[in-house]
Amino acid sequence: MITLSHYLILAAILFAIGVVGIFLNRKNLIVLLMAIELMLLAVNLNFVAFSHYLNDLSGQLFVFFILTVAAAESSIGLAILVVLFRNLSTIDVDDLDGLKG
Amino acid sequence: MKTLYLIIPCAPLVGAILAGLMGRAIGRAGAHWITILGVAISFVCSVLVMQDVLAGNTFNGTLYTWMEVGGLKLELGFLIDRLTAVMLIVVTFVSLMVHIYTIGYMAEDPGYQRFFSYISLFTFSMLMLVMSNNFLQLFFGWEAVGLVSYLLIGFWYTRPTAIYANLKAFLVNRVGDFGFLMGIGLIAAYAGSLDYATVFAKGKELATITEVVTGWPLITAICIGLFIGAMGKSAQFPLHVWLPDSMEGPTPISALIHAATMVTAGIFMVSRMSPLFELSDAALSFVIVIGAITALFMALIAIVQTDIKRVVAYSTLSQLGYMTAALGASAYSAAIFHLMTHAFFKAVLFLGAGSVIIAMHHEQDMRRMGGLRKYMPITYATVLIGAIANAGLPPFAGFFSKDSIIEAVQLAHVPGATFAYLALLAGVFVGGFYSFRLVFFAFHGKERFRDAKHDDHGHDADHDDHGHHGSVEPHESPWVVTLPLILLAIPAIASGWLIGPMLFGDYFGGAIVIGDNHHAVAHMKEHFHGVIPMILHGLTSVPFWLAIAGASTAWFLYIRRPDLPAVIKQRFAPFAWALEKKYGFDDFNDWFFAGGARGLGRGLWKAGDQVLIDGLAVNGSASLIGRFAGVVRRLQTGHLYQYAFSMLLGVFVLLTLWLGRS
Amino acid sequence: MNSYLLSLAIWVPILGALPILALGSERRDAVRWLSLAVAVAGFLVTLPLYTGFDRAYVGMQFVELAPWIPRFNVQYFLGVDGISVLFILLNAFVTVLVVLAGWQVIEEKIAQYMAAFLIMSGLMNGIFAALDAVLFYVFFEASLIPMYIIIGVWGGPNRVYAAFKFFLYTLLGSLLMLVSLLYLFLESGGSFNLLEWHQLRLAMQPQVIVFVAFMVAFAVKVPMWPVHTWLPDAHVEAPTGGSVVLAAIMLKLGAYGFVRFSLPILPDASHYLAPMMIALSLIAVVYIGFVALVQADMKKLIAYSSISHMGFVTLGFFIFNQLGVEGALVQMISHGFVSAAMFLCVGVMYDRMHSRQIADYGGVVNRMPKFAAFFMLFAMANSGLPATSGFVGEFMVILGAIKFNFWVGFAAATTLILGAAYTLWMYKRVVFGDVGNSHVAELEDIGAREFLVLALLAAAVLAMGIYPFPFTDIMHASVDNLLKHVAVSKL
Amino acid sequence: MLKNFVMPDLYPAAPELFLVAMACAILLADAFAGASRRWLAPVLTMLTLIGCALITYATFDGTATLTFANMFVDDPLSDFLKLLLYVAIIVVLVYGRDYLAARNLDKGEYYLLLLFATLGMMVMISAYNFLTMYLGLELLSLSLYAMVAIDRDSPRATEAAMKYFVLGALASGLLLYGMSMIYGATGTLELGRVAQTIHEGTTNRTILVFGLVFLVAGVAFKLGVVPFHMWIPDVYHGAPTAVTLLISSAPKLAAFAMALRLLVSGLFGLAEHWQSMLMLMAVLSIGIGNLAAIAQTNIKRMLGYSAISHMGFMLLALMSGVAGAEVDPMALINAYSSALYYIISYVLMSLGAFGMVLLLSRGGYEADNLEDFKGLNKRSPWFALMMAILMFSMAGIPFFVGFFAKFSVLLAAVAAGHVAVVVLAVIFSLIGAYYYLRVVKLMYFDDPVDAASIRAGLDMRLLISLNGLAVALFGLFPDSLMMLCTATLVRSL
Amino acid sequence: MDLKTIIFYVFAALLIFAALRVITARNPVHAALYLVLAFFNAGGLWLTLQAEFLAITLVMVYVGAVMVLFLFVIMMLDIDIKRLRQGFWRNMPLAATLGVLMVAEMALVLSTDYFGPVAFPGTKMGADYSNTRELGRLLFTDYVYPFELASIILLVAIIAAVVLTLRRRKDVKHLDPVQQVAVKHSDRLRVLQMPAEKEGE
Repeated sequence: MITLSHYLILAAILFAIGVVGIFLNRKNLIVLLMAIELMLLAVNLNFVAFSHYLNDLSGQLFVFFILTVAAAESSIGLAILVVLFRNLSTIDVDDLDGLKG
Repeated sequence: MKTLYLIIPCAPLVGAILAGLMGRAIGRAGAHWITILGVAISFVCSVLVMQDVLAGNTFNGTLYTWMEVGGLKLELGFLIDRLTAVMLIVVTFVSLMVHIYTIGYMAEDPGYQRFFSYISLFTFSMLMLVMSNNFLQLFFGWEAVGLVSYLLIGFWYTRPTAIYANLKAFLVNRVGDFGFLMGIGLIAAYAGSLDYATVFAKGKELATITEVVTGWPLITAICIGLFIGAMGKSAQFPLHVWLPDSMEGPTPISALIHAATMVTAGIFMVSRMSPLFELSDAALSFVIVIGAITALFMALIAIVQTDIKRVVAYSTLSQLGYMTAALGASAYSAAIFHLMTHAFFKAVLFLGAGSVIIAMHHEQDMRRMGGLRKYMPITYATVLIGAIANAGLPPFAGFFSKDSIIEAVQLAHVPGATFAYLALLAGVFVGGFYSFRLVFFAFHGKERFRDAKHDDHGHDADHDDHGHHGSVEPHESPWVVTLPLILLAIPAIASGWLIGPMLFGDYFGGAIVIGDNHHAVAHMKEHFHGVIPMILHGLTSVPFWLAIAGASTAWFLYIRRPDLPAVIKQRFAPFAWALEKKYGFDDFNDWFFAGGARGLGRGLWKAGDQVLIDGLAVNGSASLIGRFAGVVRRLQTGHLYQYAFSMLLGVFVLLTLWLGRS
Repeated sequence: MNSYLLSLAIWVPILGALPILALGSERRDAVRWLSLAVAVAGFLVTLPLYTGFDRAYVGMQFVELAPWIPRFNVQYFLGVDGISVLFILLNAFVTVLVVLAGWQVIEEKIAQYMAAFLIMSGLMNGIFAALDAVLFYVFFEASLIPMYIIIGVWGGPNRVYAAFKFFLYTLLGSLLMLVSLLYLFLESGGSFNLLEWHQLRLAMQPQVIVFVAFMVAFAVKVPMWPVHTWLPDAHVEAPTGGSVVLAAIMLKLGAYGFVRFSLPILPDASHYLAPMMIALSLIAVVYIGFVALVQADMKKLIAYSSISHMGFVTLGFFIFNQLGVEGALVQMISHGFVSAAMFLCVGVMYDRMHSRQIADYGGVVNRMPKFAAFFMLFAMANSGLPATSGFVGEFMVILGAIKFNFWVGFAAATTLILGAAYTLWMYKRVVFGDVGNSHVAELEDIGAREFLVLALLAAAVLAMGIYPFPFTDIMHASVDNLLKHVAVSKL
Repeated sequence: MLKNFVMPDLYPAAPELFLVAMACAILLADAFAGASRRWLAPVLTMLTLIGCALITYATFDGTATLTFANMFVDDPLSDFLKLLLYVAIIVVLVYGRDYLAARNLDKGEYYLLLLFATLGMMVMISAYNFLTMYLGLELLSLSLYAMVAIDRDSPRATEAAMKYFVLGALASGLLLYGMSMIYGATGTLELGRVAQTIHEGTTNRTILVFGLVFLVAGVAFKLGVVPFHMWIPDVYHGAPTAVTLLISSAPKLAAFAMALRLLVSGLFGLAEHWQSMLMLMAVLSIGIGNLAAIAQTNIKRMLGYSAISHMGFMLLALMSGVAGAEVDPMALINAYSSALYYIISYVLMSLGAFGMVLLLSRGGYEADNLEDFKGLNKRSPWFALMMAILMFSMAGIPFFVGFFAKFSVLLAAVAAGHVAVVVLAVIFSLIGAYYYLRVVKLMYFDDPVDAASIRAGLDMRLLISLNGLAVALFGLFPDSLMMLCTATLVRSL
Repeated sequence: MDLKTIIFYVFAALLIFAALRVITARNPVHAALYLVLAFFNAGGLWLTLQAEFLAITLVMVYVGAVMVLFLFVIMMLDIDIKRLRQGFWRNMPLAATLGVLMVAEMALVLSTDYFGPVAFPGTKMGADYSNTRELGRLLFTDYVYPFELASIILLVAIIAAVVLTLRRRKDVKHLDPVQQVAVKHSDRLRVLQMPAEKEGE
């Protein structure tokens, strides 16, 4: 039988994959943005599962807004990425070390 | 009467201030007139006070309250009794003579006004010291005379030796003061007062107390502390080292400060404290031994000295040793008596030596003198008087006082008295020897100044240039120099005749207290029948013959066989070497105390302050923090994944910690 | 009861500094005269504190009380007793001297220079007058700022290091003190009133902890061994005026803190830790005395001598008798005069030769006799000669120490020898002797302004040495009260 | 269909509505105004902010009002913070103008983004629901990401924007995860009801704490405390200084509101947990922030690290709310008002400090190296004095506002019994004093390398002087502001 | 094991696989496509949770718009794939360890009694219940405030994207009539003062 925990653990795994993706990846900024999408997906899954479990729609509405924001966020992220690429001619995460110390 | 007392110290003070601060305005003559006037007023007042005291009046009163703290009332005030009166006379008289003498001696010195200011200031300080009725003021005067002595030894401040000597004098005196202050501190702590009368009244009580922390008998500790002060000021072994060097100062102050007055402050002080010293045999024993050592061993050094002033200086040390020994024998009156006679005859000797020095264009080495007798008859005569008195031959002043001391020491029973007696006896022989050695060496014999080269005068006489460079012929000094010599020579002969009233006539009355078990003076009194019998008796006593022997030896070696001293010196080379090295005290002090202190200071500074505290603790922690900062800074690698990792690690740690808790 | 004298003493110099800053450094003469006017005004307003002081009254006088930060019950609470009143006068007096001393010497940014000193003077008056812990602390720390600037801007070649060392060293101590103040605030049920704190009952352990925290703060400021090493550096690098204020007033803040805070609030801890304090004080006296002996830099030597003299102050406080405590207070005042004078003397020479090395001098007396005379007086005062102010405090503390414990007094009295040794040895090498070199040969004796400054100090030094009664009389009641208070356990 | 629908009360949200309306107007105006009317956008922005301030002030009634289905709260705290926010933004506008103009960055979009960021902060300040909090946060963050990158030809700025963006997104992911957990555990998104549910004790605390950890991480990121601080130095350093000025000031107010709303209004039942988390982060922040700042050569970066340590200090107060088991309301208020006071004074100082950097920079020349401050006293004694005041204040030296901020925070922490932590904090702030002093050292002790005179508009000169003097005056008379903070919190909590 | 369970596990397995591939794929295009797959699976899972509208939105909006945007950007940028491969796995051990640990911890919490064996309450909705309609109703009543905020966020995104990426190409020589008209004579002619050359000596 599938319980809430199943969903939550699935979401947790997904979340962890997203998070790990961010610092695993040393090369490709776009994949970083995708990892963020994965994280948000995990959160959404949580909310939907809870919403269903609690029989309360506010969770689903939250997801609705998260989706909206995530879209806006990725558009800005990609815009910054484009600008960055124009400046540095690379999207290698390793090359992003002009600021440090 | 109180006004009179006030005038005594203040007159010289006013003179000193005027001469010092307005020296340029009042000019050279103005400076000496003002100061001489001041001292003369003091002298006259002192005579008046003496009369008053002889009439049986004493005074003990407060001038003003210096401070009052914690039940301890510190005041400035005067105690005028017979002891004070004697000191007043001696100090003001010698000072007056020296003031006059200085006119001649310092005639061409650019620091003329300054010099007068100093000696007047000294007179003031010394008077405050002797008139004090409490330990605080005593200490004031004590240090003030030290200060002036410091200033005067270094009067010719461009001479390296002079400024070395004055620093040495001050520091050695400070060592003595250290002990002195300990004594005063113990008195303040246990007697709760610094007033003489109060403290003396509590004397018996103090004698029963044991110092809490150290476990010492209190009274002994106090007395030894005070006596250490006296050792510094009165140049007792081993704190004597400063006095010979103090001869770097101009001769008048050698006479005034380093012979007649300041150095006797210690003798005066111990006499003043007789009510306390009498309560401690241990302290008296200490005093007598120190005195005896000084008397003999300093006299020995005098026989190898060639500098005329240094001979006199070592002789002073030796005489001070006699006085100290007398103190140890409870013969305070004898000590004061000797102090007085010594002040006169030693002043004569110093001033006479000064007169010679003027005549020799500031040449002090006796090996370049000789045969001065016919050129400087007055000086010769007075110096001879001084020398005889110094050797202790009757009927000159020195005989009476010195003989009394020797007898008193013989009669004393404190531990060490026997040693002291023998040492003093030996000292008499040596005293006779060096006194006449001086006379013969300088005034008789070959006129060695004629072969002496005067080439080193150019730089030696920067400040006391007499303008007689061409002339080699010595000549008698001007009247301002000879007059004081003559005036001082009179008491150098005659003051001894006062022995009757002063020593045995109960002159000091209550000013000096002698314990019941110390009978020396009382014994002597029984045998005393007047001055003439004493002289006659003296002719048969051991000291007299020893002195004669000493004088004859001097005659033999320096007049009869002038070649012998060199031979003897060669024969007893180690002994002579030790004497010439002054037993090595100076070298030891320079090496151990001066060098040791600097070494210790450098070590503490470098190792403690610079390496340990600053290097390790302060800069060390600073650089440690800097290094940490570098490490922390490197954590910020600039890589996104590392930043994300840090956040994640944060979440992970928080999760782990707090899930474990809930 | 309400008087504005203390407020005036604090704010006249501080507010007076603002127009000086506004004038700017271009108009030098205007700046100088205005600064002098402000400093003199600041001194004049403190005089009624002395004349109007009621010697018989043990409590605080000239009290001013107004809410300042009601949120934390912090009050603008000023007042002086016999212990603190003299320091305000001393501070105002020294400020006048400093303004005079910087008259011509300071050429760069003179407005800022003068303003910094005036502001500092006001702040330090605040420290001595504050009866509210926060007010005290605020003044205590704020006074670091002008001194930091003074050392750093007008200082010597190594000024940056010295300024930082000075600031951070002292800040370290005061921050720990701040924590203790907060603790006491809570313990006292929400009050920063010092007088209420004096009545506060505390157990032994907190007392000891708070004592140690206070001690770090005050010991740094005093400075006590081993947290003294900032002082020689600060002194050497600071301009003359800075050294003067530092030695004359700033060092007193720490010692004052001990009497105002540690002793009355924490009597049991004070007694318990007294052996340690005494030991540290004696180390300061002896150890530092030896260290001073080998200094080649005059200012450093005097700085070390200051540490040594301040050792007497802390020693006096922790032997708990009237002689000791009053002696320490007198020593503080006297040291204010003497060290100020010593640093001014070095300053006089430095202005002419631009060297502080003893070896660069020699035979100064030949060219500067008047100066040499003053210098001699101050050197003697520094080595504690009777009839100078330097003697009074030392004498009292030594007597008190002997009363307390013979060996303590014995160790303390070594300063008689050491103090004379390092001071006079320096004097000998600098002033006496033949003209040392061509630079010395070109020296000119002190001018009228320098003469005035030194003469004022000389008068103070002598007056205090010859007749200290007025100085001690004013503090009796308060010290007596303090000692009675300290004798009662709060456990 | 829409039965039971009641029109929400728009009155409490009047400033927000006004701002949105004006933003749209500016958007249109800017689009059609053309290049010659560049002044239009900044002036309108300024007017908007002033209008917001007036509205906020006018609608202030001292009580808490909920609206928009309890998603929006209007209480004294929100009004107070908003007013401060407007002031901060106005200052940002004035300080940044010359700088942006010199770099051709003063496009209309900049002002729009600034306004939307302001709106985001206002939303956060007034949020009473996880959802609105999140939306406000995103509105702020997205605007800031864009503003950091607005100098799009600068590699440093875009790098900073990218880092900010990725880490910010990661942080909001964490925050959201935490929110989802709390939502799952309590069944509601509304803060008041969350608090109530927790208080009733029917929920599983493990899950709550689990969610709390993520939530705290999200808040900590926004405040910039260790170990969620890594973005701060890089973003402060890389962003155009005018934007750094913004990031370092106003958002701290919003972040404080966020922390207060989420942790105190919502999750007070978990105080024992989040307080100790905050303590850990506070100590780390104070330590690492101060240590790393020592080693900096760039003043923006240095101030970034200093911001980390300051936020650590603020957390010290925030974590000191409860003394022991029994809750003393006055101790709570003390602690939170200290935190609020600290934030306000920090914002004031930070505005001034970055304002000085802006003041010194010219076209084509960023005065962001510490060396650029050399000899400022010779170039301009007045501004050197202002900067010195700011630096001493940041170091926590009296008589400046920074001291009293530290004072009240330490007092709160000691009152809560965290003496050891306080001692640690104090020692690190000693280390911190070093680098502030170094700035003063450069200004006063060193000779200038750059003799150019300081050129800036009169408004900027006046405002920056006012800023410095405010730091001094609030130090001399700290009570009014403290009382205001306390009174605000008393009426809002 | 009923159908729902099987569906869950299938979707879950695919979701995790896709997610892993997103972060491990070396080619960003592949990663993007795997992300699409992940979103599809998530949408499927949401359907099982009776969130039809969200599931549809996810697929349509997200996959349809956002992922296309991603792909568009990837294609637009001239990325050197070879370089991207270097040192790719360096963080792997640490990442894997931490990731596994985190998952373990989270799973430990999330599988406690509270959420664990208890089945879904299994809400039974009426036949006329529409998830979409309910959401819509709430969105425009209770959630009108967030809704407006969301719109502003989108506006910000537009402005940001424009301000960051819109460029007037500089290599195109085009004339701006406004500038031409506004020109002043001082812009056209600049008089230079030249120092007179010295005569040869």
